[in-house]
Order: sequence, then structure tokens, then C-alpha cells
Amino acid sequence: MKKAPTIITGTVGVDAHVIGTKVVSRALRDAGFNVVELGMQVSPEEFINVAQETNADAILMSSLYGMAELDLKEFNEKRREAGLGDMLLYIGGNLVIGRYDPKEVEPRFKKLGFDRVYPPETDIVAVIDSDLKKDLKTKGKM
Amino acid sequence: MKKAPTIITGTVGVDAHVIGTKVVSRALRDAGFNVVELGMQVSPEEFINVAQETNADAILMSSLYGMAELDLKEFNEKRREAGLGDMLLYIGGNLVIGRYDPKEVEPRFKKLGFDRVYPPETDIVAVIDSDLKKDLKTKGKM
Amino acid sequence: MQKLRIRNKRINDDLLMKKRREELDKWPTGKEVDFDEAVAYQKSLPDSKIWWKVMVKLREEGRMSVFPRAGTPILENMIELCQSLRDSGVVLIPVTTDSYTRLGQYEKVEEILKECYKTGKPLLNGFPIINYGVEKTRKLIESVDAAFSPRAAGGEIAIAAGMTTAEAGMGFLGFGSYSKNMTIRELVESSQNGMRTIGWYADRGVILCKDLHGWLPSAPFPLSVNIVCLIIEAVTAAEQGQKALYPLVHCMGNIAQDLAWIRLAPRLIREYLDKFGYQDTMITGTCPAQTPLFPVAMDPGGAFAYLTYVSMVGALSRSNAVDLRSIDEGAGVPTKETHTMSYRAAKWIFDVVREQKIEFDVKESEAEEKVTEIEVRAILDRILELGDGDIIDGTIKAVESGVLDSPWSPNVTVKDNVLGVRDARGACRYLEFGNLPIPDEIKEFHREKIAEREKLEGRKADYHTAVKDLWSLSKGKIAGLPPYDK
Amino acid sequence: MQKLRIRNKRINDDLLMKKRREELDKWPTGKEVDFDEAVAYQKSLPDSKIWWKVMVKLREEGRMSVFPRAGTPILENMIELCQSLRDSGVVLIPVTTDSYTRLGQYEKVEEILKECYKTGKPLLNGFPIINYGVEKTRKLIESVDAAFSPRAAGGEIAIAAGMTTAEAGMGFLGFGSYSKNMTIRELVESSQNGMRTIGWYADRGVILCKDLHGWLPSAPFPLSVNIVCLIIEAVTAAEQGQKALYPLVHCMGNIAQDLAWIRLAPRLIREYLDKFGYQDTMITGTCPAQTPLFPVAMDPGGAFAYLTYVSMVGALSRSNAVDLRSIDEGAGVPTKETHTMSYRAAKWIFDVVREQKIEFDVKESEAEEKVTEIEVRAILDRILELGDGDIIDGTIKAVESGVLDSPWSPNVTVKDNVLGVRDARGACRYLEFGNLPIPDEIKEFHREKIAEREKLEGRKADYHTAVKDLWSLSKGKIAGLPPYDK
Ligand code: B12
Ligand code: B12
Repeated sequence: MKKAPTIITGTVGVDAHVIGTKVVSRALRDAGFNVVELGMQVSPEEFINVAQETNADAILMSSLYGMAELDLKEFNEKRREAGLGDMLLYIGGNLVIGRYDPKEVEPRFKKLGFDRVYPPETDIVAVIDSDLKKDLKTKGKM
Repeated sequence: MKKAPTIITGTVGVDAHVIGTKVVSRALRDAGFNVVELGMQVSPEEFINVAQETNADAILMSSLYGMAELDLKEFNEKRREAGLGDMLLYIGGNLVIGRYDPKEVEPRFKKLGFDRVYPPETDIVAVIDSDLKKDLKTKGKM
Repeated sequence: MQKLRIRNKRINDDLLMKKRREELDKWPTGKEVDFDEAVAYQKSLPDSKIWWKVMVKLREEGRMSVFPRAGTPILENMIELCQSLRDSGVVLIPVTTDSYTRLGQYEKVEEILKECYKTGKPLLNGFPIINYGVEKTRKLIESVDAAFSPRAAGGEIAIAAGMTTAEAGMGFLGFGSYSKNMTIRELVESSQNGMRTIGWYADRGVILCKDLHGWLPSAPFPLSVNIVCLIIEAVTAAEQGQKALYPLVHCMGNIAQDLAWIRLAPRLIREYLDKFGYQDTMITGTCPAQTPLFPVAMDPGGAFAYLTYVSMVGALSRSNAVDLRSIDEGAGVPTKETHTMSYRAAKWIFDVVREQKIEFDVKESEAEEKVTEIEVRAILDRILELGDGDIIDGTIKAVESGVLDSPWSPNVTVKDNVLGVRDARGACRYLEFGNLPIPDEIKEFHREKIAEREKLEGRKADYHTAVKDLWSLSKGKIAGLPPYDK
Repeated sequence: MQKLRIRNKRINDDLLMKKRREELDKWPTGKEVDFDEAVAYQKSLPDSKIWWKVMVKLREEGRMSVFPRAGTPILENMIELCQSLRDSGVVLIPVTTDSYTRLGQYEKVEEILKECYKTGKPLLNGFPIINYGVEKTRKLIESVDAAFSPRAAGGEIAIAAGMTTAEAGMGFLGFGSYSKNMTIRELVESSQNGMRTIGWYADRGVILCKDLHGWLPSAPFPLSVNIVCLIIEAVTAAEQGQKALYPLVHCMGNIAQDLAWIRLAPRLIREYLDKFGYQDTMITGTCPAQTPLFPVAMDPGGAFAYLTYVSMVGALSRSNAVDLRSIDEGAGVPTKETHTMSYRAAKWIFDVVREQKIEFDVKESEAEEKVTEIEVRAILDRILELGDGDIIDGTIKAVESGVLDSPWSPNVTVKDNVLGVRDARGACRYLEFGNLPIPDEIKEFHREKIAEREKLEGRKADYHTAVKDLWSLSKGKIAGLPPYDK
């Protein structure tokens, strides 16, 4: 068996919501992943630096406070510059301000570099079992 | 001073709602009108017959149960035939089935011969003081 | 006074069968009813479709269901509507019939129904059971796992189709709220002749359940008259063979009164059922009902608050059903979406509050219960006195003399000499007693309570107060305080 | 044990004035603040804009107001929003600031604000008070006849603009819910240095009011830790000159507990204010708050039920304010329309229920009050012991040793060794006590209650139970019964 994949978690920007990313982190650990839990208010740069240091296979980023797009403006460029173009990128939470239609918002975040974009109150255990394992396998990381 | 105008009230068709037309009738009486109160479930024919008999100046018709248009299909023709083309005609209540935009419904009832069409829960005292007295004066009935 | 009894011309069996057929022959679909097959079909139904069993199960398990009102003319839409009700937790599903069906105008219905299918629009204000007939109505019932109740019309087609409630007894609703010229004598006639049908089914092991409405208060009006009528409905229904029934208790928005009445109504109904010898007729629960005018169309917030208020009263009183309307009640016949949104709100309250099994006392509630009980007994005693022990004779005389009376009736044969208003805390009081035999000290109590409000408002209570009170709950203003900052 | 006291380095007046100016100089709008003019402006405000007076008036007249959360970046929209709140009966209006403002990133805010005006879109999640400055913010406040409260950031610009609440004391909210690395020592430092400002205004006759949050429970978790922190916040705020305050009481959805806590919190706060010598600090009311997760975006019915539930608890407990969120809370920052619809629902409940002046008892509520009181006193006693009578020293040591602890904290310096779950009736119990000094017999009580639920569910309570319980109220399922028909 391969080494367990390494996943980074945290809420981006100055978002102080932490409960969701705590639940996500624990669910990942319970599922056997190697989790680097950065907690709340993680700058895009910190995500990139830690990903390089830990040779991470994926980031499961959270954003609840509605300002993720503002926080992530230059993120994709920087992570490509950092040679992390192949790393899996997920984001979930309340991604914009106000009630929104996830279908409209998804392409905007895909443009920002995310492989998958999740609506509010997504069941993380289901995501791990379906999407995450599949995607990691496709990339040969699992 | 002229004789008090005569007004007919009642709910049309097989509509059993009576409270509204009772309140309307009493308000008209309190305002000094001569009221012929037909109560609930008054057929279009009965309205016309009583209007002829009493030489009425107006009908304030109610319909709550949503099927007024079905009840009133031939009403306008018949009242013209009966020589009541000049009589003032108002209707109020919940005029169609379901939540509706009164602005859309008004022209449909105007076509059916009504001079004025009122949305649900209209304040009858205000209507008497403004519309009714004005319209009756215009017609020289007051 | 003679022994308590119910005058009843029990119709003989041959005549009963003939009358049933006659009724069914009024429209071609009646032919679809085969009496024995109907019994067999009823007996094949799962417990989850049998109204009285569903109610008893809810009570035993400490659960609740909304009992809404819903009907739309196109069958496919009706199925969808009922399924969505079920999905939002409703297991007691009504089939509200349209107004033309209620008056037997089947030809007209047929015409409009065609128009409905042609235009795809719901031109009738309900689901016309008779015109659909047994087979099509069964399709509705078989597609949703819940118990069904025809509302106001449906006759034996509804029963044969698998609905599991049916009316018997003297229905004050039809007399007091739906008819213009029917006399109380005619009500007795009509209800005694046709209604053995329920007994016929019961004899064959099919128990159809019934909700008691009593004489609708129609406005903020003390519930004593209504409860008297609940009792009359109960014993006359039991006499005709009804084995399962439950009262709707009209909630007027004053918590102390609402809770008092929810306790009092089933207690007194039980007592009188027993007194009249119907120990085997069961009361399957209590169903608080959302009664006064609903918040206006433009105020969905108020409408939600109103329906959750009644849900809360239902949950606190540990009722097993709550008669609720949707947030669109003030606007018109609701859509599927407003129905389900509304009852999900109710279900939230049920699940959160009911399961806490809260034990609590509301101080004034006991006093309110006592007052209403004295009133109910006073009216009932007078009725039995007038009837010399016969509750039906007594009721006839009582209505004719205004000993039994209710305001805002469309029925021109009713006295309508009574009126109610709210007091300073929103409780319903008699403003005009008419000929109701309320004891003097209780009358004094009502007057004192009204005086408190008069003092607060600085004006005498009169007819205009009563009219204003039609909307007081709907506007979220049960009386009391002047507006903020005034 | 030494005499009860609060260690405080009271800052001298020159330094205070210097620090205030320094704070204001962080952004150009700070220049708009003239301290004396600010005092004069505050003194010119009508009573209806003065938070503490509005609350006291509500209490005296037996009324209630929603205290919502609302903020949108474009001034004109914010005015419209606040006006519509006022129209739906809200007289306590918040100005929720955006997250960047809270962290002092004014330059960034300025940029985004321009973008907001260019696109017409609300790109910030609140109203940036600092960037708007005194004059523009006054425009907001002068256009709506209500009292205003800056949420979390606004500093003296908010005060100069005519808002009438302000923070002082050790804010556990900032420490426990908003910060990642701040130590409890740093919290003490920061809250003791700057906060004499409130006292400075009080000395000049301007009383700014404050809501106490305590350490947010964040999840179904017994309220004892929170109430301890309410007390700490109250006495430290009073020490800094706060003359008017009131507790938010976090309602978890169990009626017996919610009512118990609503009684207990202000009672104990008063007791400790008095004990520490702050008899002249008034408690202006009690504000039950809607705390656990909100019903999901797709369930407006549940959201309405949740908010009317809390409104009902507020009305039954005769509170004068209720901290409510809109039905869109689970979805995102609400629109004007959802705000007003939501608070009209609350107002309906307030007006209908509050004015009934219901007197009632909930049986288990007394027991819950006693349990929580014992817990609060046990923790507080230990704190004062650790601090040798000094509540600040004690608090520092208590947090560092987990004697004061709360779950789900973002703050890495917090122990986070405690956890709560609901019992079979939805009441909150300690699953993990960590180092909280809860007496043994009370621990046993919690374990027994949890055991009842474990029996009902057939599984041991653990971390996963606690996670599930994050959503239990939101889903209208506080525990208890398995789904219908299962
Ligand atoms: C009480 C009531 C009943 C009682 C009526 C008792 C009685 N005999 O009067 C009972 C229980 C019998 C009943 C039965 C039914 N009802 Co009903 N009922 C109501 C209810 C709750 C209140 C109506 C009322 O009395 N309002 C009070 C009076 C004072 O107000 P008003 O009539 O609107 O009149 C005022 C103004 O509109 C105005 N006004 C009235 N007429 C006129 C005329 C003019 C010219 C002017 C200027 C002003 C004016 O002045 C009045 C005073 O301000 C409403 C819902 C609601 N609004 O809360 C449903 C409602 C009217 N009923 C409805 C329906 C469908 C029915 C039923 C078919 C079935 C059912 N759902 O139960 C049956 C119909 C029976 C029949 N054949 O008609 C629907 C109508 C739906 C629609 N139009 O889309 C409503 C809206 C409920 C709903 N959402 O489903 N109902
Ligand atoms: C608790 C809470 C707070 C607490 C946070 C405490 C803390 N430190 O964590 C406090 C009070 C501090 C707070 C503050 C604020 N909040 Co807040 N808060 C909430 C609340 C009530 C619950 C959030 C929560 O904890 N959910 C529980 C967790 C378990 O769920 P979750 O985070 O959604 O995560 C789950 C899933 O989404 C998924 N998931 C999460 N991340 C990811 C990532 C991936 C890749 C995947 C696959 C899945 C996944 O898995 C988790 C488990 O199932 C929500 C409203 C609501 N939902 O009820 C508002 C809410 C998130 N807050 C909001 C806002 C605006 C704020 C404030 C700006 C101001 C305010 N309104 O009070 C500040 C922001 C401060 C800041 N700088 O960030 C808004 C966001 C609005 C928007 N996006 O339009 C919300 C929606 C409320 C609202 N309607 O206004 N808040």
C-alpha cells in the first residue's frame, strides 16, 4: 500500500469560521489521510508554502464569510509559479455574499483553479468517499 | 337632500362566505345608504331581478371562493338586457383561485362589466368614502 | 327530567340500501361503487391509510401530524401535491372538494374539469371526488402512503376509493356556516336519514373516523357554544354508528384559553358519550385548529408566525394533530410549494417541542377552563331541559329560541344575537349574550374583562370593536398596548 | 481568600487621549472626530436613539424588539435596509461591519468599496464604519428613528456618529471565536489598556450600552461556561466605566434549559456586579439569542420555525429584546426582504404572546436552573481561588489550565478539551468535562442524562454524536424519536 496522501485544510483569507474545517480535518484523519490542519485565517501564500513544504496532494479549502473571490484573486497564478499546478484543489462553504445558486458560482471558482467547488453544508464524509478518493486515484496519488 | 341611494350587496354564485358582505352591508347602512342585503350565494339572475325591483343605484358584489369568473360569464349581457347598463357595479374579495396580482385580474373583471374591482381585504369604509360617493355623484345619484 | 336520550328514526335496512343507491345514481360514477367490494377494499388497506389508526399511533408514539386543507382539480397535480405533503411529514391528508361538488352541481363540474385539462389551469377550488369516481380516486390514494379524508363531499365514492373518514351526526358546520335557509329541523332530518351508512360499514368491521367541528365561532368568540355543539355532534354521530371521532378545537390566540379548551373539549365529549351510553366510541385525539382570520396576503412573516403559534400550542398540549392552513391562506388556494414550506415549519415545531415532553402550568388556564365548563354545562343543561332529556328535541328548541346561537352566520334562520370581542389580554369574551343561558356571575366576569380593555383603549366596546377583532390576530395585535412611541 | 477585586492598570488621562488619537489616525476619517463635539452630539440625541433608554422603555412598557444583525456596504442600501428593519418593528438596529474592517485592513476596504459603488454589488460582508467616517455614518443614523449599535468594529467613529453602544471589558467573543493566536494574557492587556474611553464618555454623562456575549458555546454545550464569562465580562466592563449592559443568553432549543438560563444569567450577573461594588451599573434587559446552526438554505419553513421558537421563548420569558437572525442565515447575508419578512414573524409572536402576560411554570426548568447555577458557582469559585480573589488573575490561570474551556475554538491557545451533546429531550449535557471543576454529583447527572439518549439510540455518545448535534436543531430533530414508520 502507498503512503497515505497528504491533505491541507483551512479557511482562507481573514475568515474566522473554524468549525467546518475542524470537522473536515477530523473526517479526513478518520478516513486515513495525513492531514495538515491550518485552521482559520490562512493566507493564500501560507497555503502555497505549506503545500510545498509538505509535498501535499490536495488542499481542501473552506470559506464561509462570502469574500473568497477577493481573497483568491492571485492564488492560481502563484500556485502555478510554485510548481503546484498538479495538486488537487477543492473549496467549500458559503462562497459568495448572500443566497446563491451554486451552479452559477462553480465556474467562477473553477477559473480560479479549483477542481471541485462545493455548496454550503456539503456532507464531507460523502465527498471523501466519492470525489476525493476517485480524484486522487486518477492522479495516481492513492 | 336627495333620497339615499339604494345599494345591493351579496356574494355571487355558490360562494358561502358571508362575513365580508355582512361587514360591507353594515358599513353602507352606517354611511346612510339604503341597503338591500342579499347575503351569500346569490345567483347573477337574483342580483339582476332585485336590482330591477328596487331600482338600485349600485351593486357591491363579493366573491371569496375564487370562482367568480365562472359565475359571472353571462352576467353583463343579462344586466344590459335588463336595462341596468347604467347601474354602478363593484366587486371585491378573493377573485380568482390562488395568490394573484390584482393588476392582472382587474381588466378581466372590467370586461365582465364591473366599474371597480377590489383586491382581497380591501377597507370598505375607505372605499365608501372615496370611490363610491364620488362615482354616485358623477352619475347624479347622490 | 327524563333519561338522557337521542330521538332517532333509525332507518330500516332496505330503505337504507335504496337511499344509498339513489344518492350514487346522481352521477354516472356512482355505478363504480359495489358495496361489498368497497368493504373488502377498505379491509385490505394498510394501517397507514386508516385514519383512526394513524391518529392512535401518533398519540401512542408521542408524535404529531399537520392536518391541512388541500385540493386541486387536475388528478396528476393532486397526486403531486399530496405526495409533497407526505414528504413534509403530513400523514393526515385531506381531499378538499370544490364548491360546486359540495352543492351537487356535477354537470357544471364536468364541464369545468374538461376546461382545466384543456388549459392546464386549476379552475375549480378543490378536487371533485364524485366526478372522478372510484377508480381514479383510488389512483390518488394508492400513490401516497398516508390516510385520506374527503372534505365536505365525496359520499360513498370517497369511502369506496379508500378514504377512511366519513361524516355522521348533526353537522353544525353545514348548518351554521354553509347554508342560507336550512332550518335546524331540516338539519336533524337530513342528518338522521342518510347517515346510517357509517354504521353499516362499522357493522362490517370498517371503522371510519370523523372530525367534529361544532358550530364555527367564525370570529373571536368564547368557545362554549362550539363545545356544546361538539358534544351534540359526538353523541348524534355515535348514535348513528360512528366508532371513532375527535374534536377540532378552535384556537383563538390566547394561550390560557387555547390550552384550557384543548383540555376541556375532549374531556366533556367523553363524559357525554359515556352518559349517553356510547362507551365504545373512541376519541382518537385532539386537533387544535387555526381559526380566526389569517394574516393578509402581503405578510408571509405574520402567516408563518401564526401557524407556528398554533403548532406550538398543539405541541405544548401534546395533541396528535393540528389543523393548519398554509401561509397563503389569506391570499388564495395555496400552491404545492407554499403548502410544503408551511408544514415543514410546523413539523420543526412539533419535532423540537413535542419531544421535549414539557410539563408545565399556565396559571390562568385553569380559571379559563372552569369558566368555559360552567358555560358549556349551563347551555347543555338548558338544552336537555328544553328537550325533556332528548338532546335532539332540545337542540331544535335551543336554536329556535337562541339558547344556542353564534355570530356571523350566513343562515337567515339563526338568531345571530350574540357577539364576541377580545379583552385586554386577547382572551375571547361575550360582548352580547343574546339568549344564551350563561349564569349571571359568569356574565359579570365577561363584562369585567371587557371593561379592562375599554379602560386601556379609552372607548366602549361595541360592534365596531368586534369587527376590528376579526383581524386582531391576523395583524398580530390581540389588543392591549397602543403602538410603540404613541 | 482575599477580597474580591479586579486587577486593573487604570491608564492616565493624558495617555488615554493620546491613544485615542493614535487609534483614530489609522485612517483619514479619524480626523472627523472631535471629542467634545462627539459628546455634545451624543447629548443631543433623542431618547429613541439611545440604546439603554430604548431597552429600559421596552421593558417598562412590556414590549420587545428584535436585535438582528445587518450590514451591507453601499450607504444608500444600508439606509434603506435599516429603514425597512424599523418598519418591521425593530428599534435596536445593528451595523454589522465587514470582516476586513474588523481586522483593520482599511486600505483594502477602500478599494473594494469603490468597486461596490462601480458595480452596484455588495462585495463586502458588512458596512465599513471606519472608511465611511463620522459624517456619512451620521447620515445613516439620522435617517432612521432607532438606536444603533456598531458590531465588532467602529471605534470612536461609531460613537461620534451617534451609535449608542460600545464595548469594554474582556471580550471572550474576540478571544474565543475570532482569534487564532491571541493568548488570554493578551486579551487582558488589550482590553485593559484601551477601554477607558467608555468611562471617559460616562464621566461626561454619555452612557454607552453593551451586550455581553460570553464565550460563544458554538454548539449544543451547557451554558455554564458561557455564563461564567458573562459575569467576567460584566464586572470587567463595569470596572472600566460601563454603566449599562445586558446579557445575550444563548438559547439551545430545550425550553426548560432556555428559560432557566434566561432567568439565571441576569440574576448572577447582578449578584457579582454588586459583590464587586458596581451597584451603579445597570442591567438594561435580557436578550435570548438564536445560537446553534440555522436551518439549511433550502428549508425556509424550518428557518421560520426556528426564529419563531426563539421569539416565543423571548416572549414567554418577558425579555425586552431577542437576538435573531433572518431565515436566510444558513444561506448567506440576507436581503432587505428576507430581513423584514423574518422580523415581522418575530413581531407577530412578540405582540401576540408577550402582551398576554402569561404566568406559567415549566417543571424541569427549576432543576435545570439549579444545575447550571451550581456549575457556574463552582467554576467561578475556582477562578477566584486561582486568582486569590482577583478575577482577572484567576481567569488567566483558569483558561491556561482549562478550568475555563469551550469547544470548537479557532484559538490554538485554548485547551478545547470539552464537548457537549444533547440528551434524549434535547437538553445540552457535558460529554467531556475536560478540566472544568464541575462537582462529581453534577457530572453524574450529565452522564445519566446522556445514558438515556444512548439507550434510545442504541449507541454510545461520542465525538460523532457531537458533530451530528451541530445540526440537530437546524434539522428540527433535537434527539429522541426515530423517524416515523421506522
Ligand atoms: C371564514 C372562511 C370560511 C368559512 C366561511 C364562513 C361563512 N359562512 O362566511 C367557511 C369555513 C365556511 C369557508 C368555506 C370555504 N372556503 Co373559506 N375562508 C374563510 C377565511 C378564513 C376568511 C374569510 C372571511 O370571513 N374574511 C373576513 C371578511 C370580513 O373579509 P372579506 O370577506 O375579505 O371582506 C372584506 C373585504 O374584502 C371587503 N369586501 C368584501 N367584499 C367586497 C366587495 C366590494 C365591492 C368591496 C369594495 C369590498 C369588499 O370588505 C370586507 C371588510 O373589510 C378565508 C381566508 C382568510 N382570508 O383568512 C378563507 C377563503 C376565502 N376560503 C377559501 C375556500 C377555497 C373555501 C372553500 C372552497 C373550501 C375551503 N378551503 O375550506 C369553502 C367554500 C365554501 C363555499 N361554497 O363557498 C379560499 C378562497 C381561495 C381562493 N379564492 O383562491 C380562502 C381564501 C382560503 C384559502 N386560501 O384557501 N371559508
Ligand atoms: C458559527 C458562525 C460564526 C461564528 C464562528 C465561530 C468560529 N470561529 O468558527 C462567529 C460568531 C465568530 C461568526 C462570525 C462571522 N460570521 Co458567521 N456564521 C456562523 C454560522 C452560524 C455557522 C457556521 C458553522 O460553524 N457551521 C458549521 C460547520 C460544521 O459547517 P460548515 O462550515 O458549513 O462546514 C461543513 C460543510 O460546509 C463542509 N465543508 C466546509 N468546508 C469545506 C471544504 C470542502 C473542500 C468541502 C468538500 C466541504 C467543506 O463540511 C463541513 C461539515 O459538514 C453561519 C450560519 C449558519 N450556517 O448557520 C454564519 C455565517 C457563515 N457567518 C457569516 C458572516 C457574514 C459572519 C461575519 C462576517 C459577521 C456576522 N454576520 O456575524 C463574521 C465573520 C468573521 C470573520 N472574520 O470571518 C455569514 C456568511 C455570509 C455569506 N457568505 O454570505 C453566515 C452564512 C451567516 C449569515 N447568513 O450572515 N460566525
